Amino acid sequence: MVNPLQTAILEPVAASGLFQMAWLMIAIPLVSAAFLLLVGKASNAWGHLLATLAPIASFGIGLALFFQLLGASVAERTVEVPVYEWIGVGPWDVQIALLVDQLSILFVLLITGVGSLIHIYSIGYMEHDERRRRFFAYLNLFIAAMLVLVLANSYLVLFIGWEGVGLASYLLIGFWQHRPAAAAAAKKAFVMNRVGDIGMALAMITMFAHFGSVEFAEVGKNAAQFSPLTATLVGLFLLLAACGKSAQVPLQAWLLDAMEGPTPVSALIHAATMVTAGVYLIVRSGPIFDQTPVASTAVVVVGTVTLLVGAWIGTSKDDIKKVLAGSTMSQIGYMILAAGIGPAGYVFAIFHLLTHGFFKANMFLGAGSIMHGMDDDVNMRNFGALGRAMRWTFLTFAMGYLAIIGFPFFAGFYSKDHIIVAAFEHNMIVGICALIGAGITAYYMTRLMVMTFFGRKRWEHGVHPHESPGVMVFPLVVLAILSVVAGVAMNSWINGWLVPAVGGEEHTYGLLDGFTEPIGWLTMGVVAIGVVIAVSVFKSVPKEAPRGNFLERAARRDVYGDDINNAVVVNPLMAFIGLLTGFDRGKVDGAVEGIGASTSGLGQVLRRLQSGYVRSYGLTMVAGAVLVGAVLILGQLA
Amino acid sequence: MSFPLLTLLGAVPLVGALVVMFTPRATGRVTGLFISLLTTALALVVVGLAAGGRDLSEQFTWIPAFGAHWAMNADGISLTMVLLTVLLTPFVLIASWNVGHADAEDGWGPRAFSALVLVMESFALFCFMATDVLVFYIFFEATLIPMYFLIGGFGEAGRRRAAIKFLLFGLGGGLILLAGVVGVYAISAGNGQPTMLLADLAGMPMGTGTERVLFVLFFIAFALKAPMVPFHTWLPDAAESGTPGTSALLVGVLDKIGTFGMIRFCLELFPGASQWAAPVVLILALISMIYGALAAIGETDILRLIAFTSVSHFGFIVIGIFSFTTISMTGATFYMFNHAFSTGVLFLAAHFLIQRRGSQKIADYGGVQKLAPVLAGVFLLGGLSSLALPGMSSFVSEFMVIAGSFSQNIWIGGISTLGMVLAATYILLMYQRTMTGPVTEDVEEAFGEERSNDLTGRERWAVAPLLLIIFVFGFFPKPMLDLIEPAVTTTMSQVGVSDPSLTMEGSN
Amino acid sequence: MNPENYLVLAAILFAIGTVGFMVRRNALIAFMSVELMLNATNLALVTFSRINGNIDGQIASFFVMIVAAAEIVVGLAIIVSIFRTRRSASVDDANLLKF
Amino acid sequence: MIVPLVTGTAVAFWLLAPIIVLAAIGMVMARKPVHSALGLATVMVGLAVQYAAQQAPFLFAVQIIVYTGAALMLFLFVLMLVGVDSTDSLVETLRGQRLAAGLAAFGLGALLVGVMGNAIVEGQVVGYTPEVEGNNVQQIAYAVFGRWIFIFETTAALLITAALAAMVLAHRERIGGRLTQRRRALLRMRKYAEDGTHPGSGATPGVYARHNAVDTPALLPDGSAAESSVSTSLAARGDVVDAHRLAAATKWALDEIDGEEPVGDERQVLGTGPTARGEVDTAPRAEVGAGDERSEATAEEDAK
Repeated sequence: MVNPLQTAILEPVAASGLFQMAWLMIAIPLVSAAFLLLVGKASNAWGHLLATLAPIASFGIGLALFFQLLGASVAERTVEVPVYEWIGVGPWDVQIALLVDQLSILFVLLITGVGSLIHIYSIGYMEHDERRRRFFAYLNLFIAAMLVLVLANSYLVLFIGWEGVGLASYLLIGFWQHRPAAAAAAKKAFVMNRVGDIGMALAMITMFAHFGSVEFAEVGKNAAQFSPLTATLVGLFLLLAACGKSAQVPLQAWLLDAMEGPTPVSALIHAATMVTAGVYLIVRSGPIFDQTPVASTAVVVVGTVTLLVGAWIGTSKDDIKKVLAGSTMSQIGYMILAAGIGPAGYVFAIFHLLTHGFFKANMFLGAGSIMHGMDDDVNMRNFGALGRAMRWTFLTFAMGYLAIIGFPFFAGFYSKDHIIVAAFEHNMIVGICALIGAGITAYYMTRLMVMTFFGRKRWEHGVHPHESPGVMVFPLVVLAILSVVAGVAMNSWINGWLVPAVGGEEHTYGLLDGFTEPIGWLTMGVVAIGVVIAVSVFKSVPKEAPRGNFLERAARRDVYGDDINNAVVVNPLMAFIGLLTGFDRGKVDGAVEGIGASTSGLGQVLRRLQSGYVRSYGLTMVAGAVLVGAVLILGQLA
Repeated sequence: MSFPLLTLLGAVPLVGALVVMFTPRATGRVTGLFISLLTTALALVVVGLAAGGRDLSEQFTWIPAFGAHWAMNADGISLTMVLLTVLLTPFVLIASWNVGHADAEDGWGPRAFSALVLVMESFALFCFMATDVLVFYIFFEATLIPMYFLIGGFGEAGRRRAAIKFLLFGLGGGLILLAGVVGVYAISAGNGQPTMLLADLAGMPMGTGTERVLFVLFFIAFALKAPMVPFHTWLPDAAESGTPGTSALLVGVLDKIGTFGMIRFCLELFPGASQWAAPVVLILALISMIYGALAAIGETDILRLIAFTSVSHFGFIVIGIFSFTTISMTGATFYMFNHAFSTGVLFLAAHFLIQRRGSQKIADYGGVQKLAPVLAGVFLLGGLSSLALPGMSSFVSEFMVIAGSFSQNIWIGGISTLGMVLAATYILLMYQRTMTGPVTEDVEEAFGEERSNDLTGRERWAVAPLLLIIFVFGFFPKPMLDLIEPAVTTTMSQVGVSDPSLTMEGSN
Repeated sequence: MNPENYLVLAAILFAIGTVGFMVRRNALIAFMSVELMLNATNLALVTFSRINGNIDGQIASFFVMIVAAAEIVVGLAIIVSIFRTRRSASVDDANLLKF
Repeated sequence: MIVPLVTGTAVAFWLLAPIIVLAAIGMVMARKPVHSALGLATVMVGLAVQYAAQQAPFLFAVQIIVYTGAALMLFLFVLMLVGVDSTDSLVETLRGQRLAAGLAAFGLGALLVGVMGNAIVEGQVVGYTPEVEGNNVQQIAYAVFGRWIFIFETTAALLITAALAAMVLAHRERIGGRLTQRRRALLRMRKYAEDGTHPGSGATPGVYARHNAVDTPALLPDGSAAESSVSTSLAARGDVVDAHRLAAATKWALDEIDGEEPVGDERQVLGTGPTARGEVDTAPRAEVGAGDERSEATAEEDAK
């Protein structure tokens, strides 16, 4: 069912004025990261302050660019900023250039905005960590890489940011490297991202083979010339890349392990920005996905499955960060689902992405401040009644909670609602799954709230939670406000803003749409049911996790994601490698050594000819003479 | 044919080696380093001139009977090789400052090490610049001698055996190459005046049968030198028991003669046969790439692991060469250039690591990152450049090789992307096992607080420039690519292949 | 009288000489067998000289005799000196120069 | 009836060829080296005759005089030195040597016959074209001192070196000084002083014995035979008379004197019983002390 809505392709406008300085946004955090890493110990005292200034500066430039774009007419809103020529070999002419348009500027604001808040938060959170400078350097490196990713004008430059972000997440997940679990999680994250990157590489080289260029503009223009098979292949490759980076079903195992990293990292990378890169990629490759209904349905399927798996995991995890990670996976499932629907869904995907960035970052930082107060304990079974102990954290966390379950007028309500509506229009089953997902989300989020903030005190002895310092609470408050206001602010405006860039048809959405459509009521009903069930079930929370039914046990094992990966890929590969090393040492080397050994063996045998007896030498001589004579004669006769 | 600048460039390290041998023991290393830096400077001048369009080719008749000339020329590809040799050697010398027993009476001290390295550098330079088959062959064999002594003279227990194994493999290759050279002479003699000059031989008409046989001979000799899978077992052994500095040079410079030979001799002398053999070679290279990577993952010895990564990288290079597209061949040449530095950094970092702890086994390490963060950082950067992280030079070349080979043959290009994941696995697995995790007690006393021996100034100066080169050419590969591309296009035209037309003419 | 007979005789004598050298362990007998071989060659030389009507064959045979004489002198001297040191003239006893 | 034209050479050849071959085989197969030497001599003489038959009289002479006469005699000299009596056992020690040697020799012979066979086409004989008038010797002289003078001179040098070599090889440095008569006496007395060996010369054969033939050992005062009195080669050959019989009489008398019961019956002791060599002494019984019985026994025994 090819979507009638046509993806708009705008001719990029040459950069002028402030836009020419757009690359500064990337340069500032990159230079500050390099500076902090190279300068070393000298900058320990003030290093983190410099590091916090970098994203704020980029945020300022981003804001300025945003306002300029707001002022510009629709036609001039896609601005290309050439930087320098990267690879000019043969048919290729790959330029390092930035593309600032409606979509990328929103991302820039999200990244730098939430990034700055998290930097401020980290000042407090990483107070007593002796390698704080290195942490902030890695955060800046991440911001720079993410900006390269969203501001790239071609897939190759996007790929630089793509892998840069992977590297930054590897460094940050494995920040506390002395903990083997963290190191293993970091390696797992990087390798699984790399598996996704194969998809990216394959997509790019196909484009190079077909168009000789990978710029979004070029690919968008010539996407129609793809044969259906190639288009589907490229679509699937891009989906694989998105799954790798956004932790969707086939490659989702790394996200839950990534919680080993410090909480600000989880907030920034594994909630707000990096994991949404997959959605950005699919939205950016709109023209390609238009050509291939097969790939689009694949995206929808992946989105829906992840949506349910994430929610399922969230229901019975006791570690607060793991619950939030599960919920992130589920929310991104929603975005991928929306992106898969086609041009109609792109806007809602981005809208949900932005609101999710705010309230998920808010909740992760909240979790961080709870851990801060509870001596880094993440097990919700040891929380309870924290509402009173940590007033501010509780309030901001509640805002996030209300936003994510889709409480009316909160951010989540608007963005998720549209997605569910679009899902129903796209396909009934998908719609129902989205609905069930919303219900389960409400269930596990309420479970989290109840276990953490309400009920009896189940604190370990000697733990007395206290409110986090101001530098940590301030970002929480800002994010809380955003998760409330963002929905209302962007609901009507975002469609008009994004459609020229990503396609879909103009449509103005009222603030009260949720109440006018039947699906809106349906969603609110399902959410209410979820909340009621959660509140009733978790009135009293036992200290030890009960054995639970089959579903809970599966959820605790991450829906056996790791076990499947190990069984299907990791173990057979390691066994084969063991075999191969044995083969290499034994056979190949054996063959070489064998030649050596056999020559010396031959030498041993021939040695015996020197028997010492004159008579045997005489015999050999005569025999030799006879042979030579015979050969000569035969030679003559032949 | 003005002043023989190229011969001078090759001769300087050779004469330098003699000078080093006669300087007093203490200052031997310093003079050695000075001479290598002098060569670097001279090489940069040569590159500047050649880039500026000056014709530096030289030709003096040497043995009229064979038609052998002492012919040197520096086109894009050979200049890249010259650059990589002269840039890598000084830093390997700095890194292996105290290799060999300092007060050794039997001459295996650091002075002998520097002299041998300079001799090896000189032979390699001659090899890269020779445009005469016989001269190339002579130096192809000559490089074995200093490398044999370098592996055999310095290093761990099994070095004698490894040196002999290396020598036998080298000589085996040399023998096969000699058969090829004789074949070439026979053909050129058949076609009138016998000549060994590459220029004359290039267009030489020869029966497809003979051309194929000669191609196979040349290819096997070069496949032995740049280890491809069936013939690779000498490299891990040599790397395991030779000093890491030697292995860096062995893999960085010497093995490049193999792949360089493929471009310069296999392709240019036998164009028909190269195209005929291309599919088989590509499959062999693919197997070599994946085999090397898998073997690296399964390896327990650091140096052997790095050696196997090079086997995998050589697989990539050969895929690039035999995909016959401008992008893949330029990518392959640039790959040879970057591989020297990325594996060089890895080997030198491993050298510093092993020098402190004393053991080469991965299992003997753990948590080094906590006690020697700079060493761990350098090791990580070396590893990342080896797994071709974008922003580093090896990504540009690896991506060009994959894209180039994909446009020629979808399956080869497709499967070679697997290399990216395998590379990530073996590098990060090694890094995780050695650097991260809790600090084991014997790592504690090797890198302990009281001795706090993170990288010393000298060691940082040995590695920093290499990393700088990796990053600079990662972000600005243009100068190198412009140097390589014209030479590649001439080679392509000689081989008579052209880029596959884009299925859809996208205007870019 | 067909000269070929002489050649056949020479060949037979030569063959017997080689057998003698290879089979007998006594140095003197072996030495005598060598002499026998030389005589066989002399016979062949003379026969060929007569066939080709050229005197050189006989001269060659003459020179062979001279050389044989010199050889016998030296050979016997060696055998005597070996006998004196080892008390045995067997060829097989002197077998130290081996693998 | 046509009498086949039988020339002298044919007769010489067909008569001597088998003898030569048999002699050669005899030389190889003989157990005693002397017999081989004789075999070789026969072969050489036979060949000399063939040379004569082939119009090479000079070579005939040289072969007989120089080669057989001198060179072969050298062999006999060395044989004598090396031990003429040593018989070699023909048992083959090297495994498979005999068979292989036979095969190789047969192959060689066949090869030579085959090669020489097609070297000569139907054996036509070309007469000599003498460069200078005169018989065979003049021509050889002309050639040797004409064309081949250089080689002739080199052989001269060769022969001198060979002679020199033989001397050098066989020469033995004299270690101690020349043994003068005075020193020999002094040494004899010293030996007697040290280990009591008898300074005087040992008894010569037949001393105090009943017979003075070379093969009769001397009798020592206590009646036992002195081994050293008979030549070792005779002893090696086993031709030594048994001293026991000779000493029986003395022993019988001594027992008589000592009053002991003499051993053996009177008849045997006095030489009328069976001789020591086990055959009945048929000689008529004679009075004790008749020397002629003794001589009969020995003559008898010598004949054997």
